[in-house]
Amino acid sequence: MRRTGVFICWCGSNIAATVDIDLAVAAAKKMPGVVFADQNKYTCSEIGQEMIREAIRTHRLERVVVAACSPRMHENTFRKTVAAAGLNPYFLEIANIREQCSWVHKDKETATDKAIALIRTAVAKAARNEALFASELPIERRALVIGGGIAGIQAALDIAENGFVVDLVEKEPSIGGRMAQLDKTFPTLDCSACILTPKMVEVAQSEKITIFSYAEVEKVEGYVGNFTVTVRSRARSVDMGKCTGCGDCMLKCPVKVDSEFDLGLIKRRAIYTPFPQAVPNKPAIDRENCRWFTAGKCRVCEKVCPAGAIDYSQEDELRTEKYGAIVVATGFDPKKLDNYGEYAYGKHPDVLTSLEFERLLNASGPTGGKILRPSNGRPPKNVAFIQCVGSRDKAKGNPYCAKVCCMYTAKHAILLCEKVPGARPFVFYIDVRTPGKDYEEFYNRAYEEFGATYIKGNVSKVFPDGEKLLVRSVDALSGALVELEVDMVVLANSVDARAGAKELAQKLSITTNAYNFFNEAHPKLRPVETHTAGIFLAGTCQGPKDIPETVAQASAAAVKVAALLGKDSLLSNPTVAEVNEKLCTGDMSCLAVCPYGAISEKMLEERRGRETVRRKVAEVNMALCQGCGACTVACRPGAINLKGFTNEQIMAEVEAICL
Amino acid sequence: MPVTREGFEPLIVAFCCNWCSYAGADLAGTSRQTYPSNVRVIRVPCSGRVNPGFIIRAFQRGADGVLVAGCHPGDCHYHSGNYHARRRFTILKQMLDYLGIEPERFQVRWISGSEGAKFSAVMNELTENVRKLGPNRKLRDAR
Amino acid sequence: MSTANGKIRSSAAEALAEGRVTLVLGWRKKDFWWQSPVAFVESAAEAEQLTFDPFSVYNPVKYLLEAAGCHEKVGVFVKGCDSRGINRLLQDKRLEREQVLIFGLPCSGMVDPVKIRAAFPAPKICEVARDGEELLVRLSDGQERVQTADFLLEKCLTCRHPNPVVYDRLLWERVPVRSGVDALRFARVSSVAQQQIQERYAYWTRQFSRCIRCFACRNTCPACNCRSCIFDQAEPRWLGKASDMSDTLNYQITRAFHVAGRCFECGECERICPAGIPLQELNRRLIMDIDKYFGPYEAGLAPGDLPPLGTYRGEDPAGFDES
Amino acid sequence: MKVTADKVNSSLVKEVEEISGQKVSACFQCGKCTGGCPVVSSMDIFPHLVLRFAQLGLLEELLHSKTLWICASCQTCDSRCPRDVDIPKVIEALRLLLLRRKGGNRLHPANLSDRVRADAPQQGLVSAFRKYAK
Repeated sequence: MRRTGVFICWCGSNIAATVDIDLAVAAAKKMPGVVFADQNKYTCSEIGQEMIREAIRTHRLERVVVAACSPRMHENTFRKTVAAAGLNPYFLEIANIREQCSWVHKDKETATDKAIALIRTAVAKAARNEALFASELPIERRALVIGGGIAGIQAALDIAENGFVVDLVEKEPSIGGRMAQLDKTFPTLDCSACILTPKMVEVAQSEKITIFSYAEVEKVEGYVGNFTVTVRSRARSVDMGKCTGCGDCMLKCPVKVDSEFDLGLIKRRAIYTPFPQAVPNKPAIDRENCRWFTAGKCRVCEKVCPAGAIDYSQEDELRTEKYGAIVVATGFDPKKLDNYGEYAYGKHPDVLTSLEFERLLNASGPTGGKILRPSNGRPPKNVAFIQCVGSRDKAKGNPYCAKVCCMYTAKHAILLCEKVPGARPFVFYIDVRTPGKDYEEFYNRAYEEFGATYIKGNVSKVFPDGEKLLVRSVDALSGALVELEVDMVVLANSVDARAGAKELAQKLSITTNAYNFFNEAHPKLRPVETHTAGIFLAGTCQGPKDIPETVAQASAAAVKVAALLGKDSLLSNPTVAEVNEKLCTGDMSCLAVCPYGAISEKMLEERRGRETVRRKVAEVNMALCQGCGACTVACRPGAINLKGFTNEQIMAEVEAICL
Repeated sequence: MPVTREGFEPLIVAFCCNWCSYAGADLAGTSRQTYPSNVRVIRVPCSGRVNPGFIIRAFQRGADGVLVAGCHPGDCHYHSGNYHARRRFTILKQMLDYLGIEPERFQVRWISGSEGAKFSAVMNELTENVRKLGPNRKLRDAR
Repeated sequence: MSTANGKIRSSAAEALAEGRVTLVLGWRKKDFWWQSPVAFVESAAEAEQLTFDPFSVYNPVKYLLEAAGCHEKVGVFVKGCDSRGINRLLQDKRLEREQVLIFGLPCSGMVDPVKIRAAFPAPKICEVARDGEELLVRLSDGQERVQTADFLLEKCLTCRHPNPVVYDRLLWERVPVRSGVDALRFARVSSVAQQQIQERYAYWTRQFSRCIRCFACRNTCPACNCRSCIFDQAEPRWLGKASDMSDTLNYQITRAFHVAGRCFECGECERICPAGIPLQELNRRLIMDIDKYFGPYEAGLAPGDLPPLGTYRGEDPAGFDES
Repeated sequence: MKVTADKVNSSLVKEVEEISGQKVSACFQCGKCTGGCPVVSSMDIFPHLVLRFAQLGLLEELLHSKTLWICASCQTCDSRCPRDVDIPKVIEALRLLLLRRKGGNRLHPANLSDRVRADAPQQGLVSAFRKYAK
């Protein structure tokens, strides 16, 4: 039996009014192993803590039970107290006789009985407590940012600003992301490129940041402070060292394909940069379309390149690096409209998505910034903007609100009026949502100043009618049916998670919600962390949001990264799983239920008689294990145990609590 | 059973996960949502940590009702512990029922850290139901 | 001599003679007509002892745990049910596929000696042999022919996989699955489940009251393949030593739970139980619940799968009040 | 027309939901149903307003509306509704409410002779109740 001391707290009258403390102390003195029991008005006070330290010394206590408020309140306080007196902090147990006893029961007799039972339970557990030690883990002072949109750019810049080295991985040949595709930004109508490109250049010029464009994360291993990540850089077929970015190759390349950046509204070449301000401003050859790679002839780019930078023999490059922290900033995809035949998208050239319309507005876009109907190249007069296409639609789209459409549509309406004199925007909405600084005012301007007509009514169908488009709806407010002839329809299609988000989540062992947006660790209090320590989120990969929110989250993630990388070492949580190799069968049932990939197979060599035999057993990576204990139940022989909540401890608690 | 149930006070053992249900129990305390003192809580990190063996042992040693309380599905602090618990205890509960042991004595509930009122309501309900069932004699050992 | 015996003997002898295996697990006839226990054959000569008759019900798979440790490669004859035991061991990583040479024996069912004895109470039974669709019962005073189907074990009447699901060689033609198997499979479980709760309790405690905790059910079960069983551990003591109903229930509940989603219905637990406790009924109840709540699943078919209690789906229903 | 707490809490709304199996409260009046309805021009209460009226318990107005009898149950609205509300089912439920209400059950099971009750086919009985209930 361990020499146990019990300290029962009055908590003023909080406990003492409902629990007979004298009786409890007397009962505690009779519990197995208890050599000292006493009471205190406020055990958490300095006097109370000193009483504990003093008793540990004079009574040579080996275990300490404090019967007081919830362990969620003061467990750490009292762990420090016992540690100060030379005991292992995990020799402390708390009996929660306030929140779970005196505060919820009225009858003093039964409450006292229960308090005694809880103390008895804590004493029984404490007797089986073992010394636990947090181990120190080194930290790799380098961060990885996945995704080179505004979120990734901001996060990378802020981490670098804090003095840490950052690798920025971008799937496309250039960083910039969705924001680079936008024309102006609400509610200030700043030009998107004007505020984004300086940041892109800053990233390129930063000594701390390395851009890996045209690259993707292949494999992630390890844990907080010690991730090992393999990045695949796709063969660009252009020697980045030699290329000067003159662009001659792009002018001469004979192959034209739909530009992804301009959503197919114009063509790009097979050797290309996505857009003129690309960073790095060096092209890549799209091998799927390049004539040399598809037909085995051409090599025009090689001939015209003055720097001799074209290299058709390049291969994908795999690079493995260690990182202390990872920021995921992979952005979103605009919703595909396959389910929405009623809007005639794809059936009539003048039905556009918002992002396509955005490209029409943009000075470097396909029309040089003029709003022209794709069908006839003439400016439209009446334009219908349809909101919530695939959003707030649990039947065949996303049940959630895409958050940005109300505001960018107000912007589109304003820009339409500015660019096309006499044009008239009609906005079909379900609700207009404009929470945000200066947002409501901006929306107000769209109809007050610019004369946009807002109609509360989801468009039921768009009928192509010769040159025109007929839009059928109802104005739900007046009850009037709406039949509108327009020249252009703009669909505010919903925000989807990136295709491939699920796969990336699996690589990173982070979770996603039902719509493949990455889950934050807590929706309110840990909005940029994930459940996997050391991995943080920024931007729309976590859920729809606008640019200011994205940037704020990116900076927040960067601070979290900097705080992590700034530490000398990490202290691991000592209440982790532990394998008793003697009992372990090696069937790895534990591995199957471990959410952290903390369990692996290990080959054990042991002597059996004169022979050495090898057998498989489970092994726990203490840095990865978070201490949930799911493995302990999956393990039929009870070979894997959870320190701090061992089978022995919980069984002892059960036995004691039922007495 | 012909036992007089007058004055029978059941013992309820509740395994509460540290992150949701134990916090819910604490919240019941801070907001003074009373429930019978028959309920005694054992803190575990996660509902996925609760071994069916603990539950049987509680019944053996005289618990008249056992509750496992965890985070709501989707809210597990450890991603998936409560999902595993849900499978395990679905099986266990059906088995107890099949063996003729009143399934009402064994309950699994999802109680979040913000559901202090729910915690106390569940405890009231459980105590009342078990009180009606009378003492657990079927799994209890001889001691 | 039946061609079946000829085939298994020559297959075993050949594999042993060629040195492809150093041990073969099969069955041989023991002292009584109703006994064909597992045989361990280490030479081609010994292979002549092997027999496959209506009483080769014993599942040899559990012996592979030991055998595979001492021999580089072991030959094993398996019926449909036994073969699922191989997958059980593979899934549990207790065996590597290369360690065994599997001879698959499509099986049209094993005979229940109890039923034979009931049909022939008076005269001494000397031998029961299969003859086509019929059984030839040699008695001390003559012989009789009966329909095999009337004398099959309950587990064989409800068998969904009479043909081995994993093997290196199949020794003869596949046999058809018996018709009406699905309806019968859970018949016993359902009839108990329909009783009132007190009747169920009375039924099961009556059954379990005979349990002497000999652990034979555990020892024979290929799914109970832990190196060290929690029932044998002292700290914490998961199972008390007292022979009372409380600890018997504790044992039986825990045993059933440990094979939940892993039991492949070979029925060895029930066959071997000296007290005749219908353990397979409890196992089947768990299979029924797993099918109902987590989707149809049969253990021992795909060793690469995670068993139902090793995985989950977010949208799983709960078998309790989730409110 | 007036919205009152009594009307909003009316058990009839629950009845409509029960009969139709649809959640009336799910509708947020986007009007997509009305916009696409091929017979809307003959309706006095538009489809999206049928749902709104039901949400507010304005059932008397609905039960007296032409809309119930104009709706052709073509399901155009249902196929586009982002809230997954089967509006024709709701309208059918309103019709049923009206049908069931008219005159009460003239034929009550209790009034049937034992012989009829024992021998008459189930389906025949049910359709008889319906017929006479109108």
